[in-house]
Amino acid sequence: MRESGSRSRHVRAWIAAVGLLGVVAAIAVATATSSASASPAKAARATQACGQDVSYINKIKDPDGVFKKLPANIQARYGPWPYSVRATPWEAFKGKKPPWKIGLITFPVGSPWLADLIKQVGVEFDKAKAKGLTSGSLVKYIQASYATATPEQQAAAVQQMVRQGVDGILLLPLAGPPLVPAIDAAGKAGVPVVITDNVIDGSKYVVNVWSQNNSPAAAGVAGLVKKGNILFVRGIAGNPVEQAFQDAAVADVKACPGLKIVGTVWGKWTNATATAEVAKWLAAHPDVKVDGVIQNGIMMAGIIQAFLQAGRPVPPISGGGCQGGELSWWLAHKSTYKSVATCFNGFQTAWSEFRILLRILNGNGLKVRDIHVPVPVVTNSNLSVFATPGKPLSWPGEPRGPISGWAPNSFLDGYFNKPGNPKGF
Amino acid sequence: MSTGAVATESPARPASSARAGYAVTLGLRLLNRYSFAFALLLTVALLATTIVRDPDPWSNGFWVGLLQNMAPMALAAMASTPAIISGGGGFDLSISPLMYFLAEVFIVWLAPHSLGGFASVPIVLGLGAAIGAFNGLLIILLRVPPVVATLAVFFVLIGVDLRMLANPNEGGYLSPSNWVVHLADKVGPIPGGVFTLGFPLLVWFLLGLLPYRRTLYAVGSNDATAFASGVNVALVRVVAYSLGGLFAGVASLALVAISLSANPSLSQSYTLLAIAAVALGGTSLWGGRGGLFGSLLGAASIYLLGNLLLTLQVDPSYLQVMYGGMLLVAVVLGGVAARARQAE
Amino acid sequence: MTTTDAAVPAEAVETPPVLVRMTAMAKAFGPTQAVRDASFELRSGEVHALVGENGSGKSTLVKLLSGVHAPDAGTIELLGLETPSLRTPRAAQDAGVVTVFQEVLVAEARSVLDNVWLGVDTLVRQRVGRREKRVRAREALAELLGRPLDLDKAVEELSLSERQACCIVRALLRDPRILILDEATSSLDVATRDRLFGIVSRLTRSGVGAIFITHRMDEISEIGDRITVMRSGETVATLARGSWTPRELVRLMTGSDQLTERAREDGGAVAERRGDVALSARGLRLRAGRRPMDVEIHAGELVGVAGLEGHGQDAFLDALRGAGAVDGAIVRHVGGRDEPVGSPTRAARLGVAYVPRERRQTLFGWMSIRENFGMPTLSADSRRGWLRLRLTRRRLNEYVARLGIVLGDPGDPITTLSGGNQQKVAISRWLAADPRVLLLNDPTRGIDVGAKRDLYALLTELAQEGRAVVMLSSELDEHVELMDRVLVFREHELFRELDHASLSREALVSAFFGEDGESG
Amino acid sequence: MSAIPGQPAAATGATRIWRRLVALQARFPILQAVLLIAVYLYAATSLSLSSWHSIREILTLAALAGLAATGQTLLILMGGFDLSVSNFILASALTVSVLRDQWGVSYEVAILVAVVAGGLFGALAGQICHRFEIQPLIVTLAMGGIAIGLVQVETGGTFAGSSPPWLIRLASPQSDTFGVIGIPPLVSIWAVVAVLMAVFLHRTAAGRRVMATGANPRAAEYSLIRTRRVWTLAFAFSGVVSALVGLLVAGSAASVDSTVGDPYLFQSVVAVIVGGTVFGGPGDYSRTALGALFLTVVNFVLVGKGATPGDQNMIYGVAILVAVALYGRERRLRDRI
Repeated sequence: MRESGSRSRHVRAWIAAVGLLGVVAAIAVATATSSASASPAKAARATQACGQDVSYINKIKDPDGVFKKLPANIQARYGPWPYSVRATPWEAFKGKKPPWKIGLITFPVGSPWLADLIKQVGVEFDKAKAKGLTSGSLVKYIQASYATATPEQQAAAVQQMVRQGVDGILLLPLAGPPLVPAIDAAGKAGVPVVITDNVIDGSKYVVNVWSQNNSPAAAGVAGLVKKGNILFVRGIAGNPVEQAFQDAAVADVKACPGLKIVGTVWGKWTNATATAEVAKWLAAHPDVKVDGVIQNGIMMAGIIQAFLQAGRPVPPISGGGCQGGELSWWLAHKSTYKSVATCFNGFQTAWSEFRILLRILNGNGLKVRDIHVPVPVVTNSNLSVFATPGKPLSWPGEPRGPISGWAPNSFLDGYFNKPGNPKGF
Repeated sequence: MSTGAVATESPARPASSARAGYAVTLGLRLLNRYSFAFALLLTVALLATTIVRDPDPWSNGFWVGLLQNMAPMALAAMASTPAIISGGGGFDLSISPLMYFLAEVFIVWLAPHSLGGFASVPIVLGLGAAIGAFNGLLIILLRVPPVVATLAVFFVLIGVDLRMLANPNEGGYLSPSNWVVHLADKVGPIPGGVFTLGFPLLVWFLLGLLPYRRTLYAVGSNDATAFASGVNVALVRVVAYSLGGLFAGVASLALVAISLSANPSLSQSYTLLAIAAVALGGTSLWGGRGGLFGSLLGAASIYLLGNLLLTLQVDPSYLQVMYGGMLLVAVVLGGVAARARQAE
Repeated sequence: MTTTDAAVPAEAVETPPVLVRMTAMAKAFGPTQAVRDASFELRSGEVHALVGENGSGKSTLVKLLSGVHAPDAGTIELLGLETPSLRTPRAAQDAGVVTVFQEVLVAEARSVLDNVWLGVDTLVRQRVGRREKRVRAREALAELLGRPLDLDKAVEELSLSERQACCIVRALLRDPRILILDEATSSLDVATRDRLFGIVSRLTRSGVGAIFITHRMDEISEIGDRITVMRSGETVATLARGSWTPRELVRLMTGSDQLTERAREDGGAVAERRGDVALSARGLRLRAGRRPMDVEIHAGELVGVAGLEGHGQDAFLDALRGAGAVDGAIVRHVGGRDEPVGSPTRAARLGVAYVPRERRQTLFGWMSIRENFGMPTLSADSRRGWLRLRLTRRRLNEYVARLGIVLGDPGDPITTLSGGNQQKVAISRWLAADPRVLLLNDPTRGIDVGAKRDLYALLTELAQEGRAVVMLSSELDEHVELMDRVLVFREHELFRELDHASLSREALVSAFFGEDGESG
Repeated sequence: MSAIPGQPAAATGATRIWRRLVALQARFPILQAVLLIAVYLYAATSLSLSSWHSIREILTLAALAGLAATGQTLLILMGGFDLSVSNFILASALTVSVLRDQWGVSYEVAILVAVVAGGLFGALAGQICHRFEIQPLIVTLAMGGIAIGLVQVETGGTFAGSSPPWLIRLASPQSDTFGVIGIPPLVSIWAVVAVLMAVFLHRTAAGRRVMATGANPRAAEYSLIRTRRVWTLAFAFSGVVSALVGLLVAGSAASVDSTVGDPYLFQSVVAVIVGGTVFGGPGDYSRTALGALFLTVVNFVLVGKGATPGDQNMIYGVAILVAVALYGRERRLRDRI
């Protein structure tokens, strides 16, 4: 019961208003502080031709002068690499005597790519063990669920593994920056941490192995479309890697004067969300013709789904980080559908990552901290090599390809003073 | 929810017939006296196992790492505690986003404007306390369930976090030379975690010297009584929420210390963990019972369990089940203890 | 009746200064006008009793004085000067007005010490030192309880009377100028109560004024210097010590000495109404170690349940409805068969209905009148889970007519009704279940005289229909005027059973105080 | 909820009118309706969201949100709360996609497993909450964690699967109910559920018991309502619904990954709150439906306008604030003495 209910209600109304104002103010302030997209994109625009992927090569930050020392053919691999290329303490690393204890840390498994990667690392580990390169069993820390996963837990895992006497760690960061201190600490303790699916620019001891795998696809689609409306489908807001992808993609689009960016939605790097958000956008813009979609990675199938749902023709969609389902669909519509994708699978990643780690541990002398792995570009012409025929669009499979198809030994040799894998592994 | 036993006779207390029964009643007594007993038991057990399994547990690094890594979660839990103790369904869902907000304030605003020094401490903590107080006022004045009010703030803060750092590659980082890093390492010989984790405990202890803390518990235990006895219940509650904000400030520092970066996309990552830790720590969500120390232990046991599973290489899939199980056991024990109390 | 030597000393008699003067106070809670025109005066050094039926506005009046509620109208003078209405209990306490409320208000989880000193300190400053707190708390508790009480024990581990003692001590420790005791003795044992009176009279001798609310005539006569009587929100009279009789008080409280419309039935009428045993209690104990009782309730009779507050009447009704007797059996006799009443559900199935006292425990706040009415008879009104609203509606209309329930639209929230009408709905919804035995817990509590009349008429009617009605009442006249026989409880035992013939106010009162039968 | 009347007797004209409005609003979600229409009109004009095609999309997504909040509505009406919705949704989505393949069982079996499990977990949660008087927040949180954990253990950590075509078709906004009725299946389902809920709450004894339990647990006990049973069944219901919604979510997501449940963690609550259902009642599923519809339309507008996730979150928060500002119902302290 309430005496003078009306008064209290007035009060409440007021409070609501005040709260609202506060929020608005917050938005204003926040907006004021939020800045536009990254600079490299702008810088790169001048020299870039439509359909050609953005290239930062002549802008690459090279404070240690290591990049210049790399052979030209290797330098050439760094086209869309947006970060700096640094020297690494592991060049001087004398290596340890095998067998080594290996650790694997990953964020929660949400995609077949990661599932396959984990599987393959296990396989490689056992093969190496047979050769007496590794000992014990693979030390794993795979986070349970996104609801309770934090990068701090991964940092703790790194430290824990170092304490347990692990010699080298493969790491898939939930988020890059928070892991810097842990990785550097591990490095100081002589434990190399090789990361992928993310780039940690702030760390001295980290080893970045990364594919700027979206921008070639973006550029390809831009070139394919040339003139018309482009819809951007971005990943998770506030994620550094996402931003890097986006910057490159924007640069690629800007390179084509005929292209117009008509909208941006956020698909959170999941097909489900991508479908929903694109569907919303399409519903809101029934009369806007979308000639091409550029997505931030692993959302192609979801976007196709949205267009099919909307009963609209499916435009070229950049297939950065392609997945099996969309490839099969594409294959099925090969005659009518054109697009550009970049594809590699978890097995390949694991295969190369593992070898890189072994080489470091063996003291082969890594030349640079940052390894950029260019990814095979998939077009209608070579589609059949990667696609598995006869699968549904939502099939959670992976692109096909030889296990060494991502970063073969020959590729790796370029990065090490002493080529070859230990014990001819 | 206290649809209590009007017609149904209150459930039987543990059968104190056998010796086992006696042990049970004894345990419940203990749990009534010290609500954190279960969490303490758990922590000790887990810590012991960890120490046994660890190559050299007495090295400084062990403790530094332990404290620094569990600090954010533990602090998030501690930050959620005062509001819960203040009763009336008191609850603050917005702690986690608040932590990340303050971390961003530190990195995006203060550090660049040469306020990254110790000057940042009062600013961050003050801002946290202010926002906490705002939550409190919202709840008192709107007279709405705290869960709902703070859920709204939760969303707003997440939004602000994302807005503040529209481009995470620009200005999202803190130079490793900043003093904060010591909080994640060592200050002289002492692990930095001691300071971050110690601060709320200290504040809590000091509050114990003032009448405030006793009054807070009284309010949480029975607000009508407190009001009738001349306590300014509204004020007590608002202060409780702003305490939460204050501790969230400390949490944000601990977070920055570990990560040296602002990660708006992770704004809600500590929400559920904090709730779990608090409940595990024996703090009753009905208010008036429990305390900061319990939440610390709760967080500790969650962290240690995760760590141990890694050391013992248990399939991580079991982690969830264990967390959930632990939580259920804790709250059910709490419930049973409460029943035993009423039966007395 | 007994009066202790706690009489008021001479010097306090010739008109001492006025501590409180409340004039033309009014306070409404929605449609119910709790206090409409109340004026009240408290002098220094007096114990001023405030009496009236339940719901006559006593509690609300003192809540206005102690800052719990803000008055809608009227002025309060404290110590001769007009005060802006006391906004919070804190404000009142700072002004020297300290109240022990009707509810036993304690912070269950906190220690005795914390409880008795709760609210004295500010949030940052200790107004009383720790050691001093312990000492004074220990003394005060010892003086009141006549034995020491562990200050560090959590209050939830104390007995009810100990808890109430804590509430009283909380008030005493504040050194009040004006002490208000609102039914503060309800759950105290007699000895403690006497010690309390001792303390109160000591305080009054030192110039404190006390307002004392109670239902017990004996207490009034024991320490009341003046009495103000309230009826349905108004103060109707203020009498000085000795210038009143219980009879007159009752008249003032109720506004009439004829409660029931009809002249009281004669024994004969009662006899023929009375049928065979409908419900019986065998070897029933309300508390461990008390004398067991055997009670038989006959069809078609009106049985009163009486006694001083908190002497086991409620426990008795609870036992009858199958909720927790210490031991003994309750048996329902249906068509020659004996059915044990195990649980409330069972009881209901056997046609035993119970109407609780607190309306807070009977009504569903936001739900409509019709929904509230239909609640206990859900299963009766539904076929295979489907509600047949027509049934409910029809029955509601029937009872609205029969009980003269005043309502706008049956779809309105129950909270739009006045207390009396709410109570009517609460009772009639049980009648809808066509119970053979109806247990009522003080149903006329806090409802106006008109509504009472209707209820009495209804109850007699029910009895004539051959239903057994067992009714707990805290009002003497209801028993005298209405009941066929009255069970008087004392210390959780059935102390005496007064049959139709021997039923009189005096007999009741004397029975309340355990005096042997005829005298008084 | 208090049992004693609500408004002061005397009042000036202005406040009386205000109170009239409030009272009216308390009965019907007028405000929400008005807001909904306003926002939609804006959307229709400035974003051309008016085509039947767009409406299908809106309704379908609203249906998902609304259906996901069905159990939550019942629980909040009953004074409960469910934090396990999202996890149950994910768990059942995985059961029908990933686990079904693993076990190699028919869809019927998989669905049955999911639904039964959901019911059991829910019932257990309800039991624990009521028996030990623990806040549902914690218990459901734990239950959700356990449910996911078990699925995870079973799948060996892999969280990726594809939904069967028939589910995808079922959840698609462009397919018609039974291929004939020109309404998306999800929307038809939603409509049916809404009707059923209305009937349940207002026309069945069980519904009454739920509401009574929320309105006044003690009085409910006195009215011979077994509140523990009510709690158990209500939570079981919520679990079952979440499991079923999990199927639809799997359908609309086409491919299932570990995040499909996330949006519903708080969305289910928000829809109820914005709709204007209060803890312990009063409230109604129709309100929740309205709330879901409102939030969805707002969401369409935001996405259509290219609002960043940041803005979307802030608007969400504000929406809740405004809603609760109008529905504050907690009793004042001074009234509990």
